[in-house]
Amino acid sequence: MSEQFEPVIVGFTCNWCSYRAADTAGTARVKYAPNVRLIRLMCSGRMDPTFVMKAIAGGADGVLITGCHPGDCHYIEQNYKALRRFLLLRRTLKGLGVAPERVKLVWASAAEGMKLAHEITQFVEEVRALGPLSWPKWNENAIQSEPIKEAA
Amino acid sequence: MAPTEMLEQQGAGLRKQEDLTLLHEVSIATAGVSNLEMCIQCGSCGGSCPSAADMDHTPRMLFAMLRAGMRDEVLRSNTPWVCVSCYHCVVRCPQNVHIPDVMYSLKGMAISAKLYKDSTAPDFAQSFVDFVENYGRSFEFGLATRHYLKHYPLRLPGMTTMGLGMLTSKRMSMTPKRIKNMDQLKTILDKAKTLELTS
Amino acid sequence: MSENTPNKPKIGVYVCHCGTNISAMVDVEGVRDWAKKRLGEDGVIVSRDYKFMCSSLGQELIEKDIKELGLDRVVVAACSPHLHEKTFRTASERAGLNPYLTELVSIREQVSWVHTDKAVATEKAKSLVAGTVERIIHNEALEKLKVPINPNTLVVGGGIAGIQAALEIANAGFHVYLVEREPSIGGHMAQFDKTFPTLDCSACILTPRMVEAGTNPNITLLTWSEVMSVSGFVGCFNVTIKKKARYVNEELCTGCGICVEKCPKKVIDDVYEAGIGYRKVVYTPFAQAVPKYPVLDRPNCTFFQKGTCKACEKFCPTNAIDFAQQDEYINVEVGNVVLATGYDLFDAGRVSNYGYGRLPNVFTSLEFERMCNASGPTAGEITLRDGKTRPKTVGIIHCVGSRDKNYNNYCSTICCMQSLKFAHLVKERTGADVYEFYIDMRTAAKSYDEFYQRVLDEGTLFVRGKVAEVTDAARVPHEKGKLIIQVEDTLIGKQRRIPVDMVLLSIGMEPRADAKETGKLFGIACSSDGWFMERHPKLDPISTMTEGIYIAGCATGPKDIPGSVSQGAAAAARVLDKILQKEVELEPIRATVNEAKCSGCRICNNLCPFNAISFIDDLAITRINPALCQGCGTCVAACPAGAISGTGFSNEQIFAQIDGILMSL
Amino acid sequence: MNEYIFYPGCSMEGSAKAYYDSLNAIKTPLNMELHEIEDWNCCGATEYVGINLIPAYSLIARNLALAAKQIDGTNTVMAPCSACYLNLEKADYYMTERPALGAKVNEALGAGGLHYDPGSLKIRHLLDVIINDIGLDTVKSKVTKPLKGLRVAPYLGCMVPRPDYQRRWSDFEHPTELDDVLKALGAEVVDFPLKTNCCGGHMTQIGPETAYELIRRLVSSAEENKADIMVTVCPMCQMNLDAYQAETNRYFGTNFHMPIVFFTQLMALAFGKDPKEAGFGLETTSAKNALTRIGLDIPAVPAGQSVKKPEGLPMPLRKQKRYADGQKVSE
Repeated sequence: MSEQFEPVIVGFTCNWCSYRAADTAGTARVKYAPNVRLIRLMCSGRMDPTFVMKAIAGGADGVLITGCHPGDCHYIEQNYKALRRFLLLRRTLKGLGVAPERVKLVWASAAEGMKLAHEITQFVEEVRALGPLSWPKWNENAIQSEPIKEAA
Repeated sequence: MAPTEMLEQQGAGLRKQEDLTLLHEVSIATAGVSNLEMCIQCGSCGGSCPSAADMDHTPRMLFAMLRAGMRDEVLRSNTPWVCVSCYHCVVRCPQNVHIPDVMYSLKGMAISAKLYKDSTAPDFAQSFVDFVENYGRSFEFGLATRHYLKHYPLRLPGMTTMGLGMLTSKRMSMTPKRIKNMDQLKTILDKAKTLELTS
Repeated sequence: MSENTPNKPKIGVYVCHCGTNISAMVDVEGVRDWAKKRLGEDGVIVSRDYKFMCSSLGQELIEKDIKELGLDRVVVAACSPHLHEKTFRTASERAGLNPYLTELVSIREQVSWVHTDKAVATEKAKSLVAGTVERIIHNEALEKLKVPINPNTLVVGGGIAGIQAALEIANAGFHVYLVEREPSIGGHMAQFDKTFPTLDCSACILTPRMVEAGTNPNITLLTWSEVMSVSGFVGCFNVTIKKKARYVNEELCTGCGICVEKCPKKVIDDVYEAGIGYRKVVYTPFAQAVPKYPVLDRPNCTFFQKGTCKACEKFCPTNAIDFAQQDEYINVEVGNVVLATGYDLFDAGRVSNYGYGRLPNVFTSLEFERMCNASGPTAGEITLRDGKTRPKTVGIIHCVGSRDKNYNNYCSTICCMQSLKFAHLVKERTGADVYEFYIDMRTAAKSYDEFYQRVLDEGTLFVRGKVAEVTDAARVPHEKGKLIIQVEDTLIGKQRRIPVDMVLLSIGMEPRADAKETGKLFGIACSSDGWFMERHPKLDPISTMTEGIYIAGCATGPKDIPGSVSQGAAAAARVLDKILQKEVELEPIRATVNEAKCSGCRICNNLCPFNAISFIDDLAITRINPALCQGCGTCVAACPAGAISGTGFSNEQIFAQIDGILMSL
Repeated sequence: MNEYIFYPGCSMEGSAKAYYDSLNAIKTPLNMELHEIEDWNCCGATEYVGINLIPAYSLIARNLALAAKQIDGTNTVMAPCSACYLNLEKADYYMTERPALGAKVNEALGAGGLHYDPGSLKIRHLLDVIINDIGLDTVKSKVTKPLKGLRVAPYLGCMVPRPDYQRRWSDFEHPTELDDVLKALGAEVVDFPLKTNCCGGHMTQIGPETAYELIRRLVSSAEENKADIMVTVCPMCQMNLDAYQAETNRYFGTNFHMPIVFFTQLMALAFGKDPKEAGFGLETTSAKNALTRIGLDIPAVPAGQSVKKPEGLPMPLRKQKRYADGQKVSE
């Protein structure tokens, strides 16, 4: 196919750092890839792995999880819990035959609009390189059902 | 003098756009992560340097000149050659700039651009390298004599006492040692010479 | 999705042009029509666009629809919720709709301002709208939580910031518990001699405030005390304070000072005298100490070591010495807390090339403050370490431990002015030649630069360059017996070696060694540098992420005295505002446990940094205290039984939003 | 038994013969076993890097690659020469810090059928292993002839304590490790302010005047501190201070006679080895006078500072915290 593949990516932000980083990027008119749609949570600690499964099963090619820098969490230390879950999640995905690189964790402070924009664009390229992820549409036993194995 | 020429004289990278990339160029050519871009011109390097007195520019000034893209002036400077690699500047630099490694890069650039003032240092380095590339080991006696003959012939008499002492006390051997697998080392170095840091 | 909800919702979608800010990159009309058409079956009964939704006319548009079309959900596609969420929620409220049934979609910051292809941008705008529409179907009407406020306040730290906060609150007629770790309030300011740039005597301006704090009936002064535990939440904190044994009975003690006088043992005072002076084992740190009662330093006391001496007891006219005294634990109930725990000083010994600790005549700024102070170990005489010789040349080094990746990255902000002050004092009192070694001169505050001018005028010799080393190794005869400051004078590009008699290190400020623990204790965070973190660095520098906990002074970052005082006052104002409201409204974004579903697995129990989660043993279930919960949602995500739900961010809401975002347009 | 992969370096067989001999003399008492790197090559000193970067690092890395082949029990490479130690250490560190460099170097090594994974070896200096592996107690226990009354100036030079990317030393500027070893030998260690200053490095070859001044600073400071002898851990330092001392005297019209020997030589003496075995007699500036002190039971020369209580203001407690996290605090 001639035209390049445009991945669909669902992003999660915390209310305090990374969502504000997106605001900062906007105010500064920093341009980045339009493939990511952000969902605001209060904290990256709210990040429930099933959100990711749901997004992937719902047709997303990648998921971006963002939060405050370690030590800067507005709920003191909940982003560490996000980190733990993220690592666990990547293993689970591997087990399901999904390239763990399809899920990325990015720390961005409210001031780091530039950084967030850069990370988003970069992640889009990474996922573009991985190609489309076509999973059976979401149903109760989607997890059990044999997933499409990916090359590499 | 035409204003443009005056501008030329004053230099400061106003001439060529490309010169404004000089700092980055040097940073990339340096072994580790140089942090050269981070210099805040505090002078802790120039203050620490044991041989600063003999430098035509302090390291700090050199970095400012790199920023200004003054390529020729920087590569002509004797500063990198006078650096004694004492690493005082590195550990005192508030921005962790890898100063001696930057100096090494500048030497390399100066040699390939043939822009050094005095050939003593480059020659010494070159003869050292020659021995290493032919024997795999450095050869103090050969090095010293060869170097002194070329650059300080008048000093040799004074030196001989010491030199002889060294020889009689077996602290210097007349003949160089050669490593066994010289061919391997040669191939490695030949390959290495075709490579350079680009990112 | 719609079948999930009993009666189909009536949703209004409003798309804002924001002048041309949005419409230039997003086909606003297109989004409007699409929303009605594509999302109609999900309940979108009306969708409109308007030039400026946030204008009063725009708001009235929404209010009108709510009243006339009976909308029960409102989605506004405009700018970031952090800007106008409140605006539109209040508008809905005016029209009788619960504010939490109105949501904002950011199609400006996240779409029009950051993308360059109108078609793509419009598509993204649509899916964001879709996501929020699907989400809002599951939104519930929420009520703000109301908590009564206990009018008492806890102020931690008796430095100038804490004193200021305590006085403002007390003078307004409310009670304050002022807790100080040291035997006396006063903090660092009590150690200084003069204050820049006015050069008025530090003690002269501070002690009246200390006395006020000590005598104000609304202030309970708890010195030689530390906060041990904090429970509860805004409006009703329960705090346990440890009152360390003074071994002096405060009822009986008159502060006559005979015990101090008679105590036979002297030890180095490395707190108040910064290690260059001595104090007795029974002591009041300084003459104007508040309170006046002395403290007995148990580890150094001969009686506690050998069981003999008791000189203090023998001579005390009122039998106030009490060797049997025990630590005392006090419980207090307060509604708000002000943390003004101050700062520590950088350990100059870490910069070994400056020789502090090895070269006798290298001093730290605090040592010098004490030396200058008339009540200090040299009675205000500026001398070398021998305590006699006057220096003829003095070098002052800026940025020691600051602006340096090897130590602290940040600028300590006060060191430039402090160094200039030192230069002036040295000149004034010894006539010595003074060198200032600086990287950048930072005198950016009212009448600070004027002071710099004055010091220039006094003939201080300025050298721009970060000092490389201070050494006693002479190279030439005239360096013998001197300290040599080796530096590149960056303004002439040459290395200089400047022999001096005395070196002053202007050491930077550091967060308290125990700042992190203190933060944990009160449920607030520290920045990566270790300073207490503000709710918002610019717009809310006084409050923290924990309701009812305020921060002031150097605990939030390096500051000068005016800065600390203003913050103390500001914190007090915030507290009074809370107190006068009598009750506080909290965002209703909270986690709640569905006790029927809770399996009592306790997985969530230790996830909460705000201690909002507690396990009810006899019911074998977990409960969450809504007033303590800050709504981060970590426990919600963790609950394997799905028993915990987070209002405002429930699984249903997020799932729906994901579906919406991924739906085919 | 403390085993090490051993990188001697060129000068050990030449100008630093005394270092080699004395090391051999003490390794048995200290229970050290050294496995020399098979067919090792020169580390390039400070010269090669200035000519051509990638070849320079490939030259060093060849040694690392060869050493890695010899990993068996220990993965610690021990180098007695400061410059060698630093070059090996830096190559290993930079190949990690700058993956681009690592890749190029391995590309070159590949041509010779070699490969090195940065980080797979620990590169340490002789003094480091003596202090931290063997330990001062062992050293003390082997002393049969304490160096009583010998005033020694401990001179480390530059390349051991700096840049010290792996944070192995107590301080960049005034590390105490060498002092501790010498004290363990019973010597009287002078507080030598220039203990980590520069000996002139290659300037003796390319700019002697610069070097002579640096040598003068060191020797005169040692003399002012009433040292009988200077002790070093680096062949280059020893060479410059010893062999060029006469030149320096001639240049400044001074009359220094400051013997400079390797710390291992004094260790060997203290362990009861005879001076020849300890590599004495090879130095250009004779250590004869200094040696006469050893063994003679004369009372220690009173040190510069008196012991009686200091009057005036107390000195600050000397903390030697060097790292932000405050770990590794030496008394």
